[in-house]
Amino acid sequence: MIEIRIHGRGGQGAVTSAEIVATAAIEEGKYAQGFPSFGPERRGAPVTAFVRVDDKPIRLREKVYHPDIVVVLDPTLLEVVDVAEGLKDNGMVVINSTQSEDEIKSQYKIRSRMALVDATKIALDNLGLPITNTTMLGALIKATSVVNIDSINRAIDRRFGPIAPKNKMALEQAYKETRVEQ
Amino acid sequence: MGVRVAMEVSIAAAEAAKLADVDVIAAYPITPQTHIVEHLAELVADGELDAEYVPVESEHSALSACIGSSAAGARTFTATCAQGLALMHEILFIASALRTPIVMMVVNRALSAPINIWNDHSDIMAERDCGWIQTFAENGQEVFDLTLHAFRVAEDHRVLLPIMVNLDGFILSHMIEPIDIPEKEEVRRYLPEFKPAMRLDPDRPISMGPVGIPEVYTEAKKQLDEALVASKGPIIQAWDEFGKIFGRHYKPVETYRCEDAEVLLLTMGSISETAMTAVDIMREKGVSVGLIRLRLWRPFPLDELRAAVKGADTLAVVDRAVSTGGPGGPVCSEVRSALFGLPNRPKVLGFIAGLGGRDVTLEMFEEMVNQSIEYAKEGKEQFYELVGVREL
Amino acid sequence: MIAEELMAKELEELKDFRGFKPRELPREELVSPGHRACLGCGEVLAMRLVMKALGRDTIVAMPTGCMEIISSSFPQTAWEVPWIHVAFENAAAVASGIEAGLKALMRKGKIKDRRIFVVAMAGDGGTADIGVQALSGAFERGHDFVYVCLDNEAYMNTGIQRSSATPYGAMTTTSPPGKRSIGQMTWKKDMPAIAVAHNIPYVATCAPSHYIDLMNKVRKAALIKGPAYLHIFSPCPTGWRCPSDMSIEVSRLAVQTGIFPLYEVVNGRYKITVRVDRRKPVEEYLKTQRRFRHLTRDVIERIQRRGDENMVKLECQEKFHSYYMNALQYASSPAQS
Amino acid sequence: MKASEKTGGIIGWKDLELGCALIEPGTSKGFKTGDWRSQRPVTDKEKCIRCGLCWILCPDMAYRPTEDGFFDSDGNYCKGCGICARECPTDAIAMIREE
Repeated sequence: MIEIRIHGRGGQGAVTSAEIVATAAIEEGKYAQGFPSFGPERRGAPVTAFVRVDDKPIRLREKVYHPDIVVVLDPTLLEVVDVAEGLKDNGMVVINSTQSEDEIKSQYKIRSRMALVDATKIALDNLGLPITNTTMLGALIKATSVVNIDSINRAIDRRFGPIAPKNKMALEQAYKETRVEQ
Repeated sequence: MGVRVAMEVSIAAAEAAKLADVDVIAAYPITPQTHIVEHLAELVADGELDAEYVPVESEHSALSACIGSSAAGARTFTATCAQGLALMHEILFIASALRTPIVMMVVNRALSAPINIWNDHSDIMAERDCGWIQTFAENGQEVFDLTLHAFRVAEDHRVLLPIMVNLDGFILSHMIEPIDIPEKEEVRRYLPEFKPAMRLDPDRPISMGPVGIPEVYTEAKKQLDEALVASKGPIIQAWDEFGKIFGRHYKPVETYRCEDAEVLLLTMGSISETAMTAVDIMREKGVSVGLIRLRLWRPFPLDELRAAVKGADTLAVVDRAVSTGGPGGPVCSEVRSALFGLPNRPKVLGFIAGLGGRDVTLEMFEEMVNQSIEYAKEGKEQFYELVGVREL
Repeated sequence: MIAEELMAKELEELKDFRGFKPRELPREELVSPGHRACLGCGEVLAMRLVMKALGRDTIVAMPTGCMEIISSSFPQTAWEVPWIHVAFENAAAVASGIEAGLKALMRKGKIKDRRIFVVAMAGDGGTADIGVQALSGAFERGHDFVYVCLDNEAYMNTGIQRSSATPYGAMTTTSPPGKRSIGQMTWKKDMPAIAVAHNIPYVATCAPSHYIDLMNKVRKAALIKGPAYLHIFSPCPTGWRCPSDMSIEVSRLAVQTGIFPLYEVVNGRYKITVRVDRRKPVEEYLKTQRRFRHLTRDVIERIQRRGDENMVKLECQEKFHSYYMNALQYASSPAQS
Repeated sequence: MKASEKTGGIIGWKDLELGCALIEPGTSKGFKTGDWRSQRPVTDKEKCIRCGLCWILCPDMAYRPTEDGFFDSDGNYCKGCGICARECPTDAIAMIREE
């Protein structure tokens, strides 16, 4: 089972990205859960969302305490949230950032492998808005093989309708530009 | 053949109501129930569901309108939770006494105060004696399935009682999961059109809800109690038939690795899934543990429960609500009284966990089981304890 | 102009209704004798007249109250039409559900498509106090139903306790006159005005003494599509402390003194339906009932003044419509736009 | 046996209709309220103009039209309130004390 935690700010679409990953996984015939950190959402406040993906039915209803993957939609969150909390030893953190791995490791408590991309710029270029959730999905699938790009794109089609193409373009650009630490 | 789709569980509940071709939905928004009725409102607005959507001004009126619509002969659906369910309290008893087969999703949430929108079972436990059939779902598929089952049972002329389908707030309601959505034709085969046994019809005028004088009130209560107890047969039958058509099987009491188990956990709702995984982990460690999941809460599955605990030494009941000032959690108290006098009954230990959104984790189940084994060794049967409460 | 559309709709809905004739009233009783109302009960008489005006194709939702208790004492019912009692505060919500249910079933072809009047009939407590929320909701949602308030001005079923419809100065068991009280200390809640504020198509006041007026209003309320509110003065000899044969006389005096004026409000347009040229002093009304026996001269004068003011207000409201229409015409004329 | 035919609501739970519904309309007619009465109305047919006001204003639905156009009060239901007598426009109705 792969467990993912997504950090964002209210309004950035963290919950939607969890939904899309879960949907894509289910589309691939896997079992998945996608869920928010429950409670009233407030625009701007730090929020988390979770995904579980497995080949067999998932019998777990607790929160995700030890993620395999963490996705950070907004670089400023690194200042306020310990995004690597509970991360598994061989875990991966996918961050929207203009910084380098070394810079991040020297500034924050992140010791695991990282994948980095300037998702804000990509989102602004493609969507005209700094909403990075779909962009960061491109980074996620570059860095991990939790779901494949086709099923993600289909899930985006279903979720976004007319604005799906733009989101898929952002995703694809992020997929290309993401630097994955080896 | 139906399709397997990723879907929020609340949407799955609404889709089930749509496939049931409900005639009237009367509901009031309350977190975390809203997604169900929002989706139904959309379906009605888009013309995908031919129903009257009555956006009432309170839950009290929601259920009152549901009684009116059901009495008029319409297939009727609503959803609520917590304070909303509490506001319906008075009307719940009337809906069952008038024998109006309403289907209601209860998206379980803690009761105030302090105000808390998160999951536990304090809302439903406060309404356990209201004369409704009450089932509990553990995952999204079950929410969908139990909703269809609810219509089938409620409208069965041998039953004619309202039903609550319970699903845990957020933990289930806001979860994206794979849901198998059957074909319309399959649903139609399982769920025939609603044929009311009586209705408000000017051509055959009846009076519903007359004054029950002391000479008749006892008999009226007896009639309702008998009806609720007797509904177990049709409930099980409807599950059996569901299994035949859709391939998913349900029982009033479901067991997991209970064979030869010395210690049994007993749970209701979505934490049962975590508990199953906890049982797997403990079994691997050599602990002789199994799990009993109550799917049917009303009518209480007395015989099934007694059969399920047979041979076990210790039974740890996990409640999701406090019976304040009482002798234990509501489920534990009922289980105890159900087993009272049973020869060689297990020792019953009460645990209360997961109040107001507090997570119930794998570790907590292990703790409860270890604690129970210890208590059993000491020969102790405590009434209850709050798992993880801070004693500072 | 929306006002014109509403008027056209009203004319269409009422085009076949000619009004009831005194000698040709429906003989059929839809509330049966054998009911347990007190002797001389003005409320059950009002209810009987309401049902006569509505006819058989009617479903009644009734909350807890005198009329519920007296008409449905197990194992007998006085009702000749389908009837349901659920609780005290929710008659309007129950009626909403019935209306929605019938609408859905008729639209889906599950029952025959025909006009069935859905009626919620409650007392003043069930309307103006505990039931006002459900009532407001049902009005706002626009259900096609008639809400009848049978106003006997207190909680009579529980033993004459004051409600918000109890008139100023009246003695009840919870508004007793004493050294520091004149009885009910507040003025009667204006429920018809509250109904009008919901912009529903029909609101009217009725009294059993003016039974043709009452029955005509009931019929109109039913024929007009959308929510309608009828506020019916319902004398209670038991609670008002008057002889049992006085119910009609008291009702008549209430109208003649201006205590309870009879009017209707169709799509916002007020019309006084029973004009009283020379109003009698309110004292003539008050002295018929022992619930007012303790009133002093100055309290009676206050009631007189308040009544006079209410009549002035009503007359102004009646005249307001033509002023309003002129203003609308003016506002929508090309010169203004 | 129908619920309404049983007296005083003495009925076993198995005989109750679903939800205690009363499926036969207008059965209160079986309950005679006439014995609440201490005085009864008597109509002087000489004075009566057959206007029917006594009938329409009776809270107990006790008046019945007769074939000759008059109105008779049914002793089974008349509670003796006296509204008919007070409201009669020709004073044709008198209330007489019950023996």
